[in-house]
Amino acid sequence: MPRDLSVRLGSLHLPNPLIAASGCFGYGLEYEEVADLASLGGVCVKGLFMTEREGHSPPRIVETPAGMINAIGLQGIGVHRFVKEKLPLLRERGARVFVNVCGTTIDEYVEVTKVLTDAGGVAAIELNISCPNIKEGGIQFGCSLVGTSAVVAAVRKATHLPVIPKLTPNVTDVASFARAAEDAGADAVSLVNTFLAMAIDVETRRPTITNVLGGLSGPAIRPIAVRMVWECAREVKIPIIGMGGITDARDAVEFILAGATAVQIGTANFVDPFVWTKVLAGLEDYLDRHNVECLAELIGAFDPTPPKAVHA
Amino acid sequence: MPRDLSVRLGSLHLPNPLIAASGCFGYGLEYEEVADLASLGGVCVKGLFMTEREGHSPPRIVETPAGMINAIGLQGIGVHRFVKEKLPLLRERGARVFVNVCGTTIDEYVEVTKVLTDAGGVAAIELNISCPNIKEGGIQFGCSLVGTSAVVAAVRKATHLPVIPKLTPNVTDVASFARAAEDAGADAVSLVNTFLAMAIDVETRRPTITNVLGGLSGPAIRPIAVRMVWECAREVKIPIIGMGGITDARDAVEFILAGATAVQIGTANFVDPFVWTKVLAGLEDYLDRHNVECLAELIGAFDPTPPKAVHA
Amino acid sequence: MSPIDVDATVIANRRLSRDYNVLTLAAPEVGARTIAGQFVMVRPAEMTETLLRRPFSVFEIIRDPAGRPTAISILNKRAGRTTNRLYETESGERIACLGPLGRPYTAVPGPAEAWMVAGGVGLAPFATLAEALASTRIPTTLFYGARSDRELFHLEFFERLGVTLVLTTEDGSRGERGRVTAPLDRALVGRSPGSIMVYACGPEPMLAAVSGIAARHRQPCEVSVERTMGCGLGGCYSCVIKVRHDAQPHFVRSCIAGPVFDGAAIVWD
Amino acid sequence: MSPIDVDATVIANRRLSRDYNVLTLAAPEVGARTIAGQFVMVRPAEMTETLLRRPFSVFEIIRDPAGRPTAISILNKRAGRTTNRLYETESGERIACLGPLGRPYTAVPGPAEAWMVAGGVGLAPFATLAEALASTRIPTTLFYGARSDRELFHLEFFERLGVTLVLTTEDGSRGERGRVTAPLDRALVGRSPGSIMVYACGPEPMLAAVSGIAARHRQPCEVSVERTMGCGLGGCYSCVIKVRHDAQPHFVRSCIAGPVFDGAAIVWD
Ligand SMILES: Cc1cc2nc3c(=O)[nH]c(=O)nc-3n(C[C@H](O)[C@H](O)[C@H](O)COP(=O)(O)OP(=O)(O)OC[C@H]3O[C@@H](n4cnc5c(N)ncnc54)[C@H](O)[C@@H]3O)c2cc1C
Ligand SMILES: Cc1cc2nc3c(=O)[nH]c(=O)nc-3n(C[C@H](O)[C@H](O)[C@H](O)COP(=O)(O)OP(=O)(O)OC[C@H]3O[C@@H](n4cnc5c(N)ncnc54)[C@H](O)[C@@H]3O)c2cc1C
Ligand SMILES: Cc1cc2nc3c(=O)[nH]c(=O)nc-3n(C[C@H](O)[C@H](O)[C@H](O)COP(=O)(O)O)c2cc1C
Ligand SMILES: Cc1cc2nc3c(=O)[nH]c(=O)nc-3n(C[C@H](O)[C@H](O)[C@H](O)COP(=O)(O)O)c2cc1C
Ligand code: FES
Ligand code: FES
Repeated sequence: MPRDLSVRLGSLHLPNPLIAASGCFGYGLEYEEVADLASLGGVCVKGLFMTEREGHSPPRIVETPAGMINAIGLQGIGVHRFVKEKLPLLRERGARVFVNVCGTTIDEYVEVTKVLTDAGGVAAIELNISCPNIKEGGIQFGCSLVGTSAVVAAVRKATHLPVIPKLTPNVTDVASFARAAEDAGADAVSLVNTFLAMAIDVETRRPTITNVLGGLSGPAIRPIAVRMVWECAREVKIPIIGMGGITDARDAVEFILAGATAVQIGTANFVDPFVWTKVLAGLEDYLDRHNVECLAELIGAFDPTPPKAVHA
Repeated sequence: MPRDLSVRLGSLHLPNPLIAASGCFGYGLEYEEVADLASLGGVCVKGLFMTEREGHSPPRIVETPAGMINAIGLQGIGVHRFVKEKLPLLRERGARVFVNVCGTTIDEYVEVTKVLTDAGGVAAIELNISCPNIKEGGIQFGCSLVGTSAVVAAVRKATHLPVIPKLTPNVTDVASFARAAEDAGADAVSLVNTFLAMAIDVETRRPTITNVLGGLSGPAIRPIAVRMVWECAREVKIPIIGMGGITDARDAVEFILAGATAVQIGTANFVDPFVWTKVLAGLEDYLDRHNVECLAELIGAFDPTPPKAVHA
Repeated sequence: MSPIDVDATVIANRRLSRDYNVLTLAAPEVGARTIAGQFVMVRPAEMTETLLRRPFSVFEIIRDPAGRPTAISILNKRAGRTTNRLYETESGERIACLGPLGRPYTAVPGPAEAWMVAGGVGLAPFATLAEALASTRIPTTLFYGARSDRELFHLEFFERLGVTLVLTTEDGSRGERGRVTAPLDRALVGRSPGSIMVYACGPEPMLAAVSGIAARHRQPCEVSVERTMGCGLGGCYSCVIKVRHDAQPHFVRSCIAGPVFDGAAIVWD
Repeated sequence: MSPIDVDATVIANRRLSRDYNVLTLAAPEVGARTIAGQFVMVRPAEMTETLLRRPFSVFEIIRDPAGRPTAISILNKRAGRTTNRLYETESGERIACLGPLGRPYTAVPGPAEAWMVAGGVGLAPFATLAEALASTRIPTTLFYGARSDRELFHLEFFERLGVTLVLTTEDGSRGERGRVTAPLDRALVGRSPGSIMVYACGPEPMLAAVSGIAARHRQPCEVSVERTMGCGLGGCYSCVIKVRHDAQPHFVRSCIAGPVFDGAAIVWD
């Protein structure tokens, strides 16, 4: 029996809930040869500022147990080159383009959003107010309720496109940030960005990456990310895009049951760039085994009733 | 050449920096047959309230990538039975006893501390203001600067024993809590307690553990824990007890370089109850290889100078 | 006796069915210390995806002609990551094996007979228990239920020890169709109270039923329970089960107070 | 050609020294697509402690008598977790192998000779490059430096292809004592500019030195750099290196713009 994997993110209709996570899929075109960009629910491109950025000096990543720390420093080509060089090709390929918008000031978030709105062909704006790897801007806004509201409200006024602030997990009460975003007019929220972390090379007593601090991602963080998605789902009505350590269909379903309408995959795409077709097949299989027609029925379907202590 | 592994935690002198983490070593005596309790730097026993507690219904743990989630719910025999049944035996064995003190009210923290102080033979009080698994008390205090100061100040007045509040990582700025603890008269701080997390059994759509939410521990959280220890070390002068995912000497050294004076091992003791002798041997070996006489020289010796991009 | 930890080499891996295999581990020291009903905490010695060890009853204690233990085996049933990995394990691989752990079955004085009741993989502790009982020469019966004929293992072993077998299968492919508790209940009818020691291991619903049956017939009953275990040594409090202590029911750690308990004392959920 | 991912069975593991081994992988499709200088991202297929893949140059493309690729090999040097594991790997194990990836060495028109400069494990890309060059029949030399005699590998292979060998060892146990850059520098003296294509692979300090030497002698030079890679496909921006683009130096992704670069364009740190 054919299963319906499609989901609605507010006004957006996605053929399936899988979105490539920002910073883990380049500008999408890098993956043309291994993935059919149109077959993904969406492609969220690397964070963009108004102008080009060089990012941090390497080494920029280090592997940790079931995860990795990165401090890329948002190297990027800037919104203008993106619109000129990448966006047309992404549209040709039939990709639903999510753009991860960065800024060092509220004005910059607004300006970048305007350029993308005027360019046309962008599906949604993901507001990166949660990057732990840059000095000014980003997480500065994401760690303050006032800052979050201000950025979201300003960008909201500047575009008709869906506005999706991306929340940081490095806060005491993430749900309050989801609430602030909803109140400021966000169409959805995405979470989690990476956890601020560090790893020391004990042989040299030096950092393992140049920036010293970086963001932890991968399966290691999944149990915290699932908890945060569940907390947000109980706090707000707008849809949630969940992410953090998703590697297979089971993980994707876990986030969806917790309340996510769509999910993003980042680190797992590094390990296996063919993850997309595998997870899609796994979702079909899950729906078959549980005899569920539409994946959307699973959104928030987690039942907190305690399990049995006995397994058999 | 003989190496000196001893460290000073304020007025406490420990033969080595390895302390069994609370809740991961029972009341210590359970491990008599596999570990020489006197050979550990210290033994921190399971969290204690004034009275006995049943804790949560099982299942209480679930494994996650490079970690585990637990919601034991602080089952325990209460401070009076501990003083009567366990403390004398622990002293006989030569263990340096750290007691993890819990409370649902500030008064309870104070009362439990008084009982332990009067009993004598306790090395230090670790204030558990960070347990994510109980409704009232605990993390309620640990997630508020005011609450943290209040508990620490009250207990400080009630005992001459070293007071070591244990900080939760589930906050935006952990260093500010270390600062609050120092200002309120803490002799040291220990961190991190577990990260609030959850895992869903997607086949049943139910929780994997009865309490739904639990605390994430193990290697998965180490990079975040190391970062937090480093942040606290730069904020306060009092010694820090670092923990979170330590499994071997390399990990222990990483925390010490980040600024920890001593370290606790929890989850790794479940995987290998003989971890203590192995880590001690590994520390000796590290000091030999790096020709360091006293382990104490390594405390905070992390050098943030960026590494080379090239490995070879 | 105090537990030890050995990186045991896998000597053999006999696959008994699509789900069951017997893994023989070169851990003689563990075998020498083990009493029937005790368990080991195991985990693959090399890099692995999983973190915690997993509990397994000691199945066989393999001995040389002189009777000295040369190895132990575990009866493994696929239930998830570690058990699947143990099913695939090749000879020569190394498995970290910590044990023996826990409270064994006890020989209660008095009873004229010993009846073992096994459900599925619950057979595991009874190979060593049957050997121990054989040496005492008290008449022994094994009530053994499985999903089907194909999952009734090791029968010759028990026959050789002179154990009377009562078999049941859920599909009726061998022995009586249905649950093992039915023939047990019938067989206890008319037996004088306290004359039969009942030992049970298997799914908890079965253990609850067996405890109830034994109580009704006023026979002593020891059951081995299965709770998710983090450490196996009393460190984590993850493995608790409700047991009546004087009047009050309390959560006790099944890894050190058990896994074997007086069936009558357990508060089944 | 677009990369593919195969769970390749390990056909052989030849240990060459305490640190080096050659792992032969049943990945003919990858071999068929590979051009000298390209790499693969590998990781053990079964449960493993490490998460990310690791980059390895394609060492040999093994062919049947008809010239059809039957397997590839990688030259592995122990540097940490994955490389240690690959050193221990047994035949029959499966290794996930994604490739070919990256920009290969290019045959620059003009040069009368091709000189390959390898430092240690930097030998890896030159087996396939030497084969490619042999078919073009242009005179080829391999400058090859290692720590000692015991770590100079595969020499007969290159001799069979008619490659001239210039060897150096740090301990002087074979060839000239010292760095491989010394004989290279001397040999280039008096050669007409643009007449020799220099290909280099090895530690970055060596690559920087070779690039400088080639530039001084006005010879074209391509180097293969080694940066920590997260994905190998341009997705993560972890592998960047500073390269001069028009005037401005920029960080470029060495996995897709490289690993082979014009040595003169790189800003060495
Ligand atoms: C004292 C004791 C003795 C045991 N003896 C044996 C034995 O001799 N042979 C044998 O095959 N098994 C035995 N078990 C059960 C065995 O420990 C579990 O099947 C095993 O832990 C599952 O691990 P896994 O990694 O394969 O599954 P996981 O991947 O960890 O989990 C997969 C599924 O298995 C379930 N599971 C987890 N722990 C247990 C558990 N303790 N019991 C049952 N299901 C569980 C999980 O809830 C999950 O649904 C024993 C358990 C205990 C407590
Ligand atoms: C394009 C390319 C081709 C390569 N070809 C080969 C080859 O043919 N044969 C071969 O043996 N190696 C090759 N390498 C190097 C190889 O990828 C690393 O040695 C490997 O990633 C180390 O992984 P590990 O898990 O063993 O070490 P880890 O446990 O990850 O780290 C241990 C140590 O190795 C260092 N390390 C991590 N990544 C690299 C790296 N990229 N280069 C050098 N050291 C590193 C770490 O900084 C750390 O100090 C190549 C690297 C690149 C970028
Ligand atoms: C190398 C790398 C680069 C990233 N760059 C960005 C970025 O530019 N903008 C952003 O919002 N998130 C970025 N992230 C965070 C991811 O989008 C995602 O939120 C996080 O990695 C958790 O998902 P995962 O565990 O599936 O990787 C990056 C993550 C990684 C690993
Ligand atoms: C099963 C379990 C029980 C715990 N119980 C307590 C406790 O009673 N009091 C406390 O302060 N911390 C408790 N902790 C937290 C640990 O002491 C430690 O802070 C945390 O596990 C991180 O260290 P680790 O990664 O080495 O386990 C518990 C942890 C686990 C896994
Ligand atoms: S398994 Fe840890 S206390 Fe029982
Ligand atoms: S390795 Fe990921 S971009 Fe180069």
